[in-house]
Amino acid sequence: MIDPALLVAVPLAGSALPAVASRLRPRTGWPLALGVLLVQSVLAVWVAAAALAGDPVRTQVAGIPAPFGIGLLVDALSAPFVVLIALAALAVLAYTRRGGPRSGAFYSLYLLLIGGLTGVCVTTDVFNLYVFLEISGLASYGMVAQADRGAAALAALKYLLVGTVGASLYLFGVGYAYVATGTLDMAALRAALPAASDPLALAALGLMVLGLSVKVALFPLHTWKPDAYEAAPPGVAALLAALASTVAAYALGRLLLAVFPGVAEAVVDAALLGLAAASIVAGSLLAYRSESVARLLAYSSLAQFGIVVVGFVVATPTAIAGSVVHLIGHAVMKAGSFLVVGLLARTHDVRTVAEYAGLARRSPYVSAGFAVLALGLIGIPPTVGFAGKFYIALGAIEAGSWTAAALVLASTLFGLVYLGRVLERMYVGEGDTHAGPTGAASPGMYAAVAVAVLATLALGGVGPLVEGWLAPVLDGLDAGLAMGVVP
Amino acid sequence: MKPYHESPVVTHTVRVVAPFILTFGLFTLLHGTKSVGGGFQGGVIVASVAVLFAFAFGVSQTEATLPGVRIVAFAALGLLSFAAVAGAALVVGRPFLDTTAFGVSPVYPVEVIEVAIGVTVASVVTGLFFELARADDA
Amino acid sequence: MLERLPYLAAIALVGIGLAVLVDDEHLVKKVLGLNVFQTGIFLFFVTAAAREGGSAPNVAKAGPYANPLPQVLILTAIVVGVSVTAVALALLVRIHAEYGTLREDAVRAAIEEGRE
Amino acid sequence: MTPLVAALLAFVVAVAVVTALARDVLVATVAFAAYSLGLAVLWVVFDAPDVALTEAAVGAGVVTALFVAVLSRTTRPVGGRSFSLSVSPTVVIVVGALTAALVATVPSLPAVGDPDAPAFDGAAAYYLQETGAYGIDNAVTAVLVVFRGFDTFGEIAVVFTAVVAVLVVRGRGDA
Repeated sequence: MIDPALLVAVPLAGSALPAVASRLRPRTGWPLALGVLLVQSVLAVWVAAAALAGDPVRTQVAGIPAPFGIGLLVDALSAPFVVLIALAALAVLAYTRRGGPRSGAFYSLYLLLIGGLTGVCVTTDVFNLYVFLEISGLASYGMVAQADRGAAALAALKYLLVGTVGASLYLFGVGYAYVATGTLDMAALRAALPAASDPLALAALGLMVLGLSVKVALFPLHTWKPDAYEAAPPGVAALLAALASTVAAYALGRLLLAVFPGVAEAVVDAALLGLAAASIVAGSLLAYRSESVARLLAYSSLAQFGIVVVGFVVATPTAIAGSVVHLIGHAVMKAGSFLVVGLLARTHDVRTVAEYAGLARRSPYVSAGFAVLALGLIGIPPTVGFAGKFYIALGAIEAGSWTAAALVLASTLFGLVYLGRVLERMYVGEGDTHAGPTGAASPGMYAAVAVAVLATLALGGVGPLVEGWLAPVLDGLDAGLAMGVVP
Repeated sequence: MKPYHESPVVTHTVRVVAPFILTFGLFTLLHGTKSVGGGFQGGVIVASVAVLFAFAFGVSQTEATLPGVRIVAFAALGLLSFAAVAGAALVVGRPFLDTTAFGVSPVYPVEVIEVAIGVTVASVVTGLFFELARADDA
Repeated sequence: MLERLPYLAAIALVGIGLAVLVDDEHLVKKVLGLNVFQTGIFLFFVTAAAREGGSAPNVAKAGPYANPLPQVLILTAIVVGVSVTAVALALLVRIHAEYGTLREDAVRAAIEEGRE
Repeated sequence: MTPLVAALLAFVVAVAVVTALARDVLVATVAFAAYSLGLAVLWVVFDAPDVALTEAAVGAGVVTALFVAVLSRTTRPVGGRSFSLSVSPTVVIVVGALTAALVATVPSLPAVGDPDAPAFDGAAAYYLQETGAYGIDNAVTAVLVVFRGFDTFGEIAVVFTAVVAVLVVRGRGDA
């Protein structure tokens, strides 16, 4: 079997190539990044397929036994994210060939981001997770600042300051977890934490969740997000919208499910549900009040990640499957939406909700694509956006958690209002219908949007599949807890 | 920025002290398995020599002898060397980064990795300093 | 409480750093605040590694030793910290080149002015 | 708790306060350099010489040099008082709440230097026991490269990310 370390090592080592090669020969960055990402994607799909078909794929780096060494694990929970990262990276790369920045150093950052995010998904060591969180963070700060506008530098600095505080709070939590138990391995922590001193276990949980909530951008820890996504080049905004918060939310879910059950569950659940509710309400409100479509989409993420957290709090197998589906689906839909925003800014020079008026007539196909993505974000069947929310709501009802179910329903109504406002402008608004295109887009840009739209529809039926994959993993985690042993 | 004036006291001091710091840095870099030190510590100390020269002789003059292409290439070289040692274990069927995979004492691959770390750290720290200190028009 | 004084100092540094980061209008001060904030966390780890009557973890010498693991983690975190600081400073240089100031309020005002 | 440690802690916190309150950023930077040196001495006292060497070279050396390099080409604020004591009430409440919550955990932490603390079992005991088998004396190096080498590989990637990101930010991605 392939060593999962390669999924991380290939893009990280490969990142050395574009920055150097482009200095020797211009414009070699993009093809080199493509080559590295193709290799990584093949490995990712291969390992993920093996993990989903049979047993989880695991390794101990350098052969140091668990729980002393660093373990890597591709199971049904991490496999979908490993594949998502690889494929989203390829799709957005197709877009950036014409639509994005072209310097070699930029493509080095691109590969470092992908390597870092993959590392967060596969590691089972809480400190190792911090290192990869910082690689992906640092790469994203640089990529946001790539945009020419001066505001991009300030947005990137804000992203850096807030993001580093988030990562450092997480590190502080790792410190508490280590002091309380003497281990950094997730499975060993799960066995040791409930027996540890309560204040220490609670501090570890609180700080790690707080730090990751900053990275996920739950309200009121979201302030970096709208500025960064609005200021970033469109390809970068799409890539970050697809992956950055998604992977942080995966890490949050992994910790809540695989490390912290048994630590003050009632208090933690209430706090997380409150955070999720605040994100759903405030995110929707801020989205409704946004003039810029990019900001609207960024604020919409607050609400969408609030729903994902609801699923992790409910934590029945159905709800967890719903959260995973919604994370993947949201990544596809939100990335696609940002690609459309970038494409329309290029072809029609439009950026605000007002400027989108009448676009359906001027650019019918792209508008139709955006409509599908927006309906998905609202949660209309048969899109993947519906599938995720449906499973979370179903899980909430099964668990008898009516608050959680009501939150999911409310988020759909809110989405209808703030995204419906954009769609209404595009389809019935009176715009400057005579204005012709102001620029051209490349086939790669259209192709990337088309892939996102098709995936939004095609993934709509994926719910039962994911639930089936996850069942053995969740059983294994529960069995491990019941026996107090390392699964 | 004000035009830079060299001070003979400073430049002479740097000339005398630099070889010692460089030696200390390399010693620290190579001696990490036996005592305090390692790639990071040694790499930073080696880089501090370049920073010292920049403070003494001016940034642009010092940088002229250290072009940016080479700095990034050296940084990449260290990263790739580390990856090569780590990946070589896979070739002989052992886990990634297994230092016992090569039929020799693990000290040797560890030393290679330390040097790789040192090369990357020294070149990156030097590069960062010049990149931040250089005037925009350069 | 007194025998745990280093932990209290670590928490104080975290608080001081965070306050500067959030409150100070000068962007350079914000980056300095970030560094103080992070080193406070480092102090927490290194304190946890200390051992009564212990020595540096060199196994050629006699034990007992301080805990090498938190020390290694902080070695890594220091390097991560300097990397983040360098990128932050590069952003400051660009902000200054663009707006001629490093005060956050002044930069925001300049951006607003540019929009109108 | 030796008087030396207490004095060093007092020094470090005091210089951090100076860094926080100084309005002149050059003063704040110099105070920060002193702060890093104080920490480096503290690391030596806590038997962490590798961390101390890195702190002295990185914190007091490189980071200070980078700040000075940036300050030398940007402006410093002029006029007004040397120190600012005004802090917004929101910041006081938020930071105060976090700090108070953390202080509340301190009595539960193991006493400093307690050899029975959980941290001395588990991974650390394994590392100290196995280090010699790799022909390495310095356990810090063994953990860094052998036992947790994947962290270090990631760390080198972080360092490389920093230089590439700085090139991108400075608009010299191809130059």
